[in-house]
Amino acid sequence: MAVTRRQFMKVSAAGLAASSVGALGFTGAGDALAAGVRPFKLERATETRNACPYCAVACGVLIYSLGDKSKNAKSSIIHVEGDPDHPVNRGTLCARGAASLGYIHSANRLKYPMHRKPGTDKFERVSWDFALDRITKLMKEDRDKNFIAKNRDGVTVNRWLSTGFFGGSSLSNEAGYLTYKFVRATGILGFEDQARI
Amino acid sequence: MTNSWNDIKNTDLVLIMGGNAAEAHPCGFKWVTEAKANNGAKLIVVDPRFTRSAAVADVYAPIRPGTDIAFLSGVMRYLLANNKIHQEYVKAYTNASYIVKEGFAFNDGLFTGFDAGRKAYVDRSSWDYELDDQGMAKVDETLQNPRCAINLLKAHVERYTPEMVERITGTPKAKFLQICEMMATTSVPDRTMTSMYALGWTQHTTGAQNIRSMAMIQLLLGNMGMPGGGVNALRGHSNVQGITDLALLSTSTPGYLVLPTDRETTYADYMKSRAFKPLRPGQTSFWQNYEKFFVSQQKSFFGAAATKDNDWAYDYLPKFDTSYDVLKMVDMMAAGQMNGLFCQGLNIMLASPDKNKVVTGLAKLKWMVVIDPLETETARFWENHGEFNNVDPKSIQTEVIQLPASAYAEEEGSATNSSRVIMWHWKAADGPGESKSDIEIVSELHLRLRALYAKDGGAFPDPIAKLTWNYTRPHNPDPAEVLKEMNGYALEDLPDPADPSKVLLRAGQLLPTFGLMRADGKTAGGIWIYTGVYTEAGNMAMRRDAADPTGLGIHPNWGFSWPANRRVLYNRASADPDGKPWSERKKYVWWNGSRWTGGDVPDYAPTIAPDKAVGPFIMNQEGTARLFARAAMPDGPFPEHYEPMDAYIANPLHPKVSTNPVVRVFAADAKSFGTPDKFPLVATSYRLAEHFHYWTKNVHDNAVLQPELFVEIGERLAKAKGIQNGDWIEVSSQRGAIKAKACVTKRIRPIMVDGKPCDVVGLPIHYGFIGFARKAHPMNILTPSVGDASVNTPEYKAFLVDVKKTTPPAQPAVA
Amino acid sequence: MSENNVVSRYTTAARINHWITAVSLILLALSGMALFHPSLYFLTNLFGGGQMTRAVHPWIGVVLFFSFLGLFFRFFTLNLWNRDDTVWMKNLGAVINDREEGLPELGKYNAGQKLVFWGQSILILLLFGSGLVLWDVYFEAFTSIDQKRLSAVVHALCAIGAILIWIVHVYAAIWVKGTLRAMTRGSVTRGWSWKHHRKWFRQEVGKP
Amino acid sequence: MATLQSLDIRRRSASNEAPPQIRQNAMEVAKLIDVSKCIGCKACQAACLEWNDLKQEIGYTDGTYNNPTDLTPASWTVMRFTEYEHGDDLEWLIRKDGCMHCDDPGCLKACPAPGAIVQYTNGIVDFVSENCIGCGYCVKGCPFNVPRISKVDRKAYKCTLCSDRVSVGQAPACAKACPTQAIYFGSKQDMIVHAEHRITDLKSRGFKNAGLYNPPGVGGTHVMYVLHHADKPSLYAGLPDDPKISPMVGLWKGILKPISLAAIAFAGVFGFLHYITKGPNEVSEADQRKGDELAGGKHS
Repeated sequence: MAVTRRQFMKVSAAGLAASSVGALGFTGAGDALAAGVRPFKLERATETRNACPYCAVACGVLIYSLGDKSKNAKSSIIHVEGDPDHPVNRGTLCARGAASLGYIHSANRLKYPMHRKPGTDKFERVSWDFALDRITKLMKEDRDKNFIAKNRDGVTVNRWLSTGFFGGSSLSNEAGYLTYKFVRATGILGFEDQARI
Repeated sequence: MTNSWNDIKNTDLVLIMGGNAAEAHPCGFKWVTEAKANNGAKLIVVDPRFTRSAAVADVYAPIRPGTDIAFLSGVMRYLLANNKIHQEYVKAYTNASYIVKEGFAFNDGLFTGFDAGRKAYVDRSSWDYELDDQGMAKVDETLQNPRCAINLLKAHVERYTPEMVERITGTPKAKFLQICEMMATTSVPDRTMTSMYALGWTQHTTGAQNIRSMAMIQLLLGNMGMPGGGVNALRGHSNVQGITDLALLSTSTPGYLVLPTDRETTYADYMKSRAFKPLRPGQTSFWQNYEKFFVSQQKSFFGAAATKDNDWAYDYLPKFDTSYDVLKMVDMMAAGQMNGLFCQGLNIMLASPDKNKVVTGLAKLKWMVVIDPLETETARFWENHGEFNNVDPKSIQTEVIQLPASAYAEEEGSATNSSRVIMWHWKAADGPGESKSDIEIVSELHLRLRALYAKDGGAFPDPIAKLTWNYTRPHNPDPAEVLKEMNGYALEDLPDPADPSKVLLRAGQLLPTFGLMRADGKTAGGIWIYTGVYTEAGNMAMRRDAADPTGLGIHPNWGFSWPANRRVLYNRASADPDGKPWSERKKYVWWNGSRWTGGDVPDYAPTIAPDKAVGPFIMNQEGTARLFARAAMPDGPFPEHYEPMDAYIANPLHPKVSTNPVVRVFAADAKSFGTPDKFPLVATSYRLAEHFHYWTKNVHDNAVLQPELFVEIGERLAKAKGIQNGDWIEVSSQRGAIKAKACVTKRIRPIMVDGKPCDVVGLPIHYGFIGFARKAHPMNILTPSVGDASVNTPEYKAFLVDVKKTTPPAQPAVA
Repeated sequence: MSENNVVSRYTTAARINHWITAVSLILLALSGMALFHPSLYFLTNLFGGGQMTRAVHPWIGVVLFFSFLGLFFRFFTLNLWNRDDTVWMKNLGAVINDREEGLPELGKYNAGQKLVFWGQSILILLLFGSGLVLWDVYFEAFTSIDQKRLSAVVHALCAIGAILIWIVHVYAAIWVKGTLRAMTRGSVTRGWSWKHHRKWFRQEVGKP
Repeated sequence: MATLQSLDIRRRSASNEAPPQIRQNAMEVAKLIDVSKCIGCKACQAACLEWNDLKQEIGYTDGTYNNPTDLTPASWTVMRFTEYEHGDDLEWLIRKDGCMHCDDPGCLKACPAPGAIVQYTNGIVDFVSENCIGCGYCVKGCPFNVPRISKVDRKAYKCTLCSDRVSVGQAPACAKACPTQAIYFGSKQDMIVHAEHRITDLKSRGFKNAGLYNPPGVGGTHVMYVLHHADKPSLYAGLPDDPKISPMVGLWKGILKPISLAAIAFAGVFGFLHYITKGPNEVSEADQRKGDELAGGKHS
């Protein structure tokens, strides 16, 4: 085309002006130039510094939650994004970290202690007290029965082999340390985490 | 990681081999792209598949899974043959010049001392140096003695010619040599290479030796302790480093101390084998301090109950006869030798190899406790999910208790990343429903168990009854209080040894450094390497000063990097023996005439002058790094290529000893290995950028980004089998079979191995029958239950399979 | 045939059919123009806003298409071209100036009406076809974006054509007095018939 | 950064109203997508879904890494993976697809609903859902095949360049998340300068045709690519080599509009003039008589 875009627009504009006589007065100048940008949703959300739960880059994350932690506002997490101050990730996140809000609010999060009786095909909700008492009872039964104080050579070994403990690798150090103390004190040797696998 | 994520930006060459950083650690991989963009660095990727790391690499080379040692030994041969090593560094900082005992030899795939009956190197006495009458290792500074470690190494790797490398690994010779040349460019003092690896190296029967091979290359090139250098393990879980440090491992205690074995019948025996004396004059041999760390730890655990008289409660610790690692426990479960099991955030049903064996084992348990923030396959192993988990709940008598744990966002505490940096995180909201933090759950279990023993007595209750749990809120201790205990504190006033009239630390004060730990019971500290994280100055893990004064990515006031806030390990080696930086460009830590200085905390006693000739590798008895590993590895002082247990070919180097001779194979698994006549394809498992292990199939958006299990196969294989993109195919191994959709790709090309084309099959691990992603057969149905000879990490990365076209799986009636 | 002084021209069914078509066409023109030119966007208010206008326009189009199809089959034989039409067309100037005396006697439709008929037939067919291509709610998947772009141009051009023809059609009905009642009451006067469609009138008279 | 926050309107779909022309110096922003640094990790996709509260349906794999397989009303950006084999070499070209924020946006040109598409002075082209009528004309106007119409609410959706974030001085969610700085965000000028550095680096690594994709056919874009093969954009999953607003759309949304209205007006005016000059065409007495005669001599 010989006409440039600009010229073309001028021509169009002229034609338009000429042809829109009948429409004058109807073009709603009132709503004309307002355009709604979606409001920035974090404006006054509470920001909490945390670390991504997935890989061992352990990127810094900012967790935004509803409410200002005042007495009558229940915090609920609405957004997660990278912590720009964190020297390693510098605000970036990968596909897992960037979607971790979906982990926090996953419909598959566990909410209540559940109990599956032998031979049944379902979990039933139980109280924490029931669950914890039941577990410690089962532990004690097995430990008292199968604890090995001395090996065949008469050496004190104080070990318990018939119960094992697979620990998480996404626990905090403090949770890990307490787990270590709790488990080792019982004499369990079958004690592992994700590090080896 | 010996170095840090940020330090990668200082490098000139990145080798990603045995890992796939771009997909598994995208935000850490950022520092590779930074090095490329701002430092002119080149990126080499060696991988069986053309991965997303390879997509941005300067050079990509394919390799047959499980042959990394052949490749790396070939590199060592190239470097030594072409004299592309950092001579002065190798001579001063490694055991290159140490003279190895006459008895040591390597013949037909076996080192000396092999006991064929026990399948172990029972007698490793020859794997050591000639010692002089002082008990010091003999050396030949001229390197002329043929028994010098470096000369033995030369002889050992001589067999790994480029032709042999190509024959074993399938890497085309030209590509291999190109990579050798690129790596060789970093043997000069002002250039470094970094190695980034992950499970691609560890998950082999030769896993530890894979990494050792790389460490040796880095030593030959003079890249250890250097900015932009090192051997960097890119670890998997957010706090797997911390949990490893804390020894949630069968035979360890926190801080890389070791539990006693039942051969160490007394505390004295135990200590005797820990106190590593220097093997060269004047060396630090830092493990000489072992007892200080051990006693402080016992004081932390058992408080007043650990006394000198009861050998610091030595008998409160269980003694091990063998490693009760994951594979061993699964084997015991399957053999009906276990009654109870806890799974705290570990989905063992998918995470352990040979899923069918795992399920058999779980079904034989009397009870299982699952503590997790999410639904897992493990918690529901008894539930029928059609062909994805075809079990009969009625026949499974395992009692299961599932406890809801809160997640990271819902609790505060510290975690240690792959760079060993301990960082604090804060709580943003409560967890859902009645979920509780792991701290609270574990505390409740301990206190209730303790109460039961207090009430009823029972088997050896002492360690439970005496365990320190004197927290302000015992049922839900404050993490800060726990971190203080881990850091350690003085139990009594500590006098200054230089001036007894002065007190270094008052009773109750937090230890600023593990240097103050004592073996006399006057200090407590749960994990010595963390000492300094919480001092009288406050919680160092909370520090958030992102400043980087040197511009080298050290960030010294961000969190706390163990040990002693050191960011690059062995950094004394960044300076020459005279204490001057090897080059201005790679200046990191140096001697300023009176002390060691630089941007980082020196990995060295700060005031020992260079002329004292104390080696930089202070944790070793020699003060130098080991090209020859002595008896530290169960499968040899030098790495050697052995075929994976599912062996694709007979080992061309020594067909009679084709696979690693000292691998532990359980009797139950003896017949579980595949052979190439039935399973002619080499498979490897891997992770995808879109998913994290087995968690994110429970996250909607991640399920959107990779919704369904697929299997990657090359075009040649697809054509031969009549498979189109998106077809359902069956992948089978000696252990079982799965169905998955075919992803036919140009990114896997057949490679020539031992004269014939070898097709590789890629299997992502992330899918199961729980979650929002499409239900799938757990991929670990296929993997062999056998582990690395050193640490028993399962061989997920190299096994044999076959593929064929099939029909879609039947979807279970109930979703 | 006729009773009293008028001549029956359209049956009730034909008239209903016509008016459905007419109303549809007007609504289509209004809604179409509303979406065609920003100055006329205010017309969307007649249909309950932009979304509604966009939604109902194609449905009205469907009504129009089938309604017009009825008209087409009803009248297409009467609109076949003949020699007289050619003569009439050659004297269009005389027609416009209301000097039809010298022209041949006409059947039910003059050449102008026939052109309106065939013009609208072709344009409505094209509008319907291109409209389907643009009707993304149901037919998005069947055509490429380039085909949709072409259809948009065709649709717009045809619509303008159809509107212009419609203007001629309506103006003719207004200008030629006595025409309108053919479509309102179904009959025309004898004088009108004599003047405008004498041949048809003769046929009507000749019917038993 | 104040100018980045200015979201004054430069253009508005289907509007005769001229936007304010006084503020001319607003900083134009741009997102630079460096394909040579992209690892296809889909962090941008995840960040986009999360930030914009989009709930994309979970699909199936089609045997590629493309998931979702195409842009949808709830997936405003997707990675497109292309295995490009040449000789013995293989490249895995990974392109983040999504709205290019054209300087001369075809969608805006095609849109019939006033204010449903706006272009801010900073260059962002944004869909204003409340004004959208779901006609799909934007789809036809777009040279990059980007907008998608929701089956739920029949409104058009695409990348907003996170106009909500940019309006408060933040980078778009995808750019912030991108682990490797393959997505970079800033002023368009800065992005062009940065691209030049990247191109120099790529050329030093043997990509002699490396270049910037900022196609002039649409007046340049506010989402630009650094390509290793800028001579062949179509290698990257069909990125148009020389995108332009289709001439069809130009015709339809350009000259046709005034001409059509003029033609209609002309027809109306002509009829009116004809009527007032010629008067109505009426049946004369004589005609009436002759008609009656023909009908049988009856009188009215």
